[in-house]
Amino acid sequence: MKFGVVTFPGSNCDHDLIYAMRENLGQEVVHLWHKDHDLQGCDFIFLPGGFSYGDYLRSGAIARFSPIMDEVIAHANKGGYVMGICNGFQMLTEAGLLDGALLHNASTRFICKNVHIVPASRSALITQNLEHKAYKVPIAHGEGNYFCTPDVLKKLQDNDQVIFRYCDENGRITDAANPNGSLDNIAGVCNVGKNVFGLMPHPERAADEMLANMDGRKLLAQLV
Amino acid sequence: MSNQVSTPVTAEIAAKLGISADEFDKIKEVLGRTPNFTEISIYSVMWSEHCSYKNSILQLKTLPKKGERVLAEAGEENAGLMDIGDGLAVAFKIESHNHPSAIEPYQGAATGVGGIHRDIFSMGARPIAALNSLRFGDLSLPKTQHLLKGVVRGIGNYGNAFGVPTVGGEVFFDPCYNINPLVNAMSVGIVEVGKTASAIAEGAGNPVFIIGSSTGTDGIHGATFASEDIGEDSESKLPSVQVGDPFEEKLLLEATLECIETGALVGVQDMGAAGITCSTSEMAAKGNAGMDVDLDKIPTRQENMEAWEILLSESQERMLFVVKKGREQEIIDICKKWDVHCEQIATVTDGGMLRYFHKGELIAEIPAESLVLGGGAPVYVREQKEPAYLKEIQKFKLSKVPEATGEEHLEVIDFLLALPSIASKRWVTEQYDSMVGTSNMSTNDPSDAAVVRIIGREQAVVVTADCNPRYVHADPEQGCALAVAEAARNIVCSGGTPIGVTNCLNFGNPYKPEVYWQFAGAIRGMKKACEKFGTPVTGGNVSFYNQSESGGSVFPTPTIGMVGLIEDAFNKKMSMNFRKKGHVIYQMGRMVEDLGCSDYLYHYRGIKHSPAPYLNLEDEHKLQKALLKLIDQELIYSAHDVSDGGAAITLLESAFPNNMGFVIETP
Amino acid sequence: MKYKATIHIMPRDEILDPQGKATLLGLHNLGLDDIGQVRIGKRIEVEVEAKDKQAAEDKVKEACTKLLANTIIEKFEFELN
Amino acid sequence: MKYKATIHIMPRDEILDPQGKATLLGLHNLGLDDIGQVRIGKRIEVEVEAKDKQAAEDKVKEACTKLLANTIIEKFEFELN
Repeated sequence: MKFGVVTFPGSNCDHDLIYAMRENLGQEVVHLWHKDHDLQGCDFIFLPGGFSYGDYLRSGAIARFSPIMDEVIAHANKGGYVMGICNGFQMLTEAGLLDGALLHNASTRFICKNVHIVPASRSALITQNLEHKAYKVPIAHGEGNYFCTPDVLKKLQDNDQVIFRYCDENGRITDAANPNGSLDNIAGVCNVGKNVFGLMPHPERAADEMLANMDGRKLLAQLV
Repeated sequence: MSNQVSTPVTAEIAAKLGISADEFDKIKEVLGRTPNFTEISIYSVMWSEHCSYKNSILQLKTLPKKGERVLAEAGEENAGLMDIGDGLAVAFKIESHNHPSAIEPYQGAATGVGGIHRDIFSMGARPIAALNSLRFGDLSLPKTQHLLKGVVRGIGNYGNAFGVPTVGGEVFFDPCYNINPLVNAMSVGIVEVGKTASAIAEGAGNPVFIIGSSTGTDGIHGATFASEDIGEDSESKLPSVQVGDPFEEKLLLEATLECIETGALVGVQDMGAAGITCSTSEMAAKGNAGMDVDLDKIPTRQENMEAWEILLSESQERMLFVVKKGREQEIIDICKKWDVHCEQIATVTDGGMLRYFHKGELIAEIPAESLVLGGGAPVYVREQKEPAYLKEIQKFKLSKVPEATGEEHLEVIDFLLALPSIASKRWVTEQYDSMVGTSNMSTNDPSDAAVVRIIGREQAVVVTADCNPRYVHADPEQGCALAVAEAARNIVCSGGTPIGVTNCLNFGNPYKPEVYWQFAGAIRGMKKACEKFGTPVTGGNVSFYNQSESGGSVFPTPTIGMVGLIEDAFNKKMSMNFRKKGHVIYQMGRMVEDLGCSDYLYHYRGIKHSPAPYLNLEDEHKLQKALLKLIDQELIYSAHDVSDGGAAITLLESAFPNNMGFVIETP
Repeated sequence: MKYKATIHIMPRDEILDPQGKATLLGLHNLGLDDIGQVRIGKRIEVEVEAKDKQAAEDKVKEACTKLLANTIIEKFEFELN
Repeated sequence: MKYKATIHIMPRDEILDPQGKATLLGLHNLGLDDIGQVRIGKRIEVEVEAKDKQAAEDKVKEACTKLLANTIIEKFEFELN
């Protein structure tokens, strides 16, 4: 699998993701530029975390119209793999590739800390072979409060499209473990075709021995 | 000279701009004529305390600045630069944004973060860590809560969007800061030796470009504003607050580093206080060159701005590049790639004369050297006088302090733990992204100082910012030495070896002899401690005129930013948390019966005056070297420095992270 | 011809408004208990170059639907003068 | 009596509006080049309980100056009906 990580103006987790996939997981990774129209033959496209366009207007709203997004959308619609992490997840909802929207955190404050998430979907590449337990993965966002209308929520649950939910360290899904007010403790979803994923927590920040937390590497390893 | 600016300037006008009668005479002597309004405005910002350091430079010069790792000594460049081996260098600096934050906390703090990062990347270094040292008044006051919320949100939103992790710092509360909070921001960056940029303009004919945001009227007289007392009327100084754009700064960072990489740049400087005036004059003076500057070429955000408004504007996210003639297009293309505005506004000339043109007219002509620190800027010696409160301190008797009875001990500990300066700062730190860059090794393994690995290397830099202002108030010399000692101790407890210091000196009005006595004393303490620990001072910032409500001044606050190094970070990093039941706890260092300036005395017993705590620099240095040996031989599991709140709080802080307990018997 | 458009964007009624809720709490903390039902949206002022009013309206509408508003969670209206 | 207030908060004219600047860049990326001078602020809708219109106005004014607007860098106006 050839991976591509897109840099938008304001992305700041692109290098972290490239490092995790290349150094920690030994994968071939290409650095893509938002102004280009060429995915350089990548099979799997990452939209990284950060503050594209300063997160102005709405997180990911402006980046969604970068030239490369036409190719990313076409790639996804052809069944190609696309994953948005944090800001990347927001872009995918703005682009309509994923359902719902990421609103301001319930506390209206930016939150950066370790949280626990538990895999849900049995049919999505990133979760289907994961052990059903709590994984400690950090979050860092101001607009991570997942929202969708009740009918869309039902569709997500019926189609096994919820990939992760916030939980406590024992894997129990509780209100206390929900850091930002997300509906149904949702931390990440995928599309109907199970080829486009969105995740608010940052697995690339928990993938290196030097940082004393490797749970994120287990998640990213599912994509290899 | 055009008529609009040639109206003669009187001593009264000069005085209103902060220029004394003697300074006005000196200007007339330098120019050989009376300056016009634009020229006096330029002198007023360049000779303000903030830019010229006129009341502090003689003291600062006594600090140790040599060292075999030092690549850029204090005052030479935008930030200090030290060699960390294998072709890499670390750039670091700390600066204050106290006065703007007192008026508009969000933007004041945000622009402080933006400014300090620009000092680092204008050296060609990529910032990898940020810290901030914050001081507020009584937390029960609504005004303090308003300032705290605004400052923390401003630092968070700017730093998080810019993409540099905020890894450490301090938050301290005392009523002396009720109307004048202190916001000190520190940045640490990495650059390959030989790939740095210098803040210099040379080579007649070389084009000079302004890069980044367009220029508006925000922040006019930001420099002189910082050289005035904050009072109730400060609110009226509205246009003096600058607004920051972290998105523009991120583009500016990438464009600047890429431009420096090409080798097509002669010099780079960021635009901080006094904007275009300061950068053009300092760069020209450093290269013994002149500059012809055309203000009409400068992109402005508002129509028909006055010449002096353009010159003094402190709009954020702007840089000045001196480009090698013929290689302009490389720079223009890189800026275009990153959607960063880039315009040629000047040309370097021989002869050291700055000439500013506006609407085709020569509106100011000033020798660059006459404006700058180390050149013609005035240098003063101020009167010193011991403050009266020292007598109160000498009256203190330890024996007169009521003994805490057995039952009272738990109550005292609960009381201390709940003090805002000691209690957990999670409410603040969780608003900062401390993990971007995947290099903060202290996230899941907490340590006294932040350990930040260098990607692709086994090394890590260890960074901290420390100062207990109560100690410095009680005894400036001892108190400042204690601040340096504590910073060094925090680094050593994390497994690092201290290598260099930057300082942010927050004091009251230098024209008050008591304040200047505090300032000179603190410098003496810093000098002897830095010499003892072998940590040269590579630069920093002085912020005077920090007032308290009563018209006095805030506690003298010389914040010490210190950088250390671990060669083998994975194996030799040390953390502060207890790990396993059964481990034995040792206390290192001599036990001295001493409650001086403790939180227990000050808050619990309400004894506001007591001597600074005990310090023997020789013992302290030996202790730190011994601790580093223990860590090197991997004989200990954790190390934590005893500071605010004493041993009881230190033990609890070590127990909390892994939900551990402890048993100790006192003699 | 240059027109000035004022665009009003509000969260759709059924949508959660965390900022509105937190601001309401803030007002009550200040003792302003007679204020309720706080909803927070955006007000955007733009200048539009167009040959006539109708063309200007179309351009503003396009800007809103494409970028300025997320029509899944927001509703918008605008005035032109 | 229950009143509905619509509050308009905009950055002061001379103050830099980074959000407006970035959004303008976004609009131009979309090819909407005839739109310029984007300024972005907040629109807040609240309900106010007060004995008469004047009392309602005073309450909204107090809410704006104390919390809703940062009067140092923002200006506000409101309508009541």
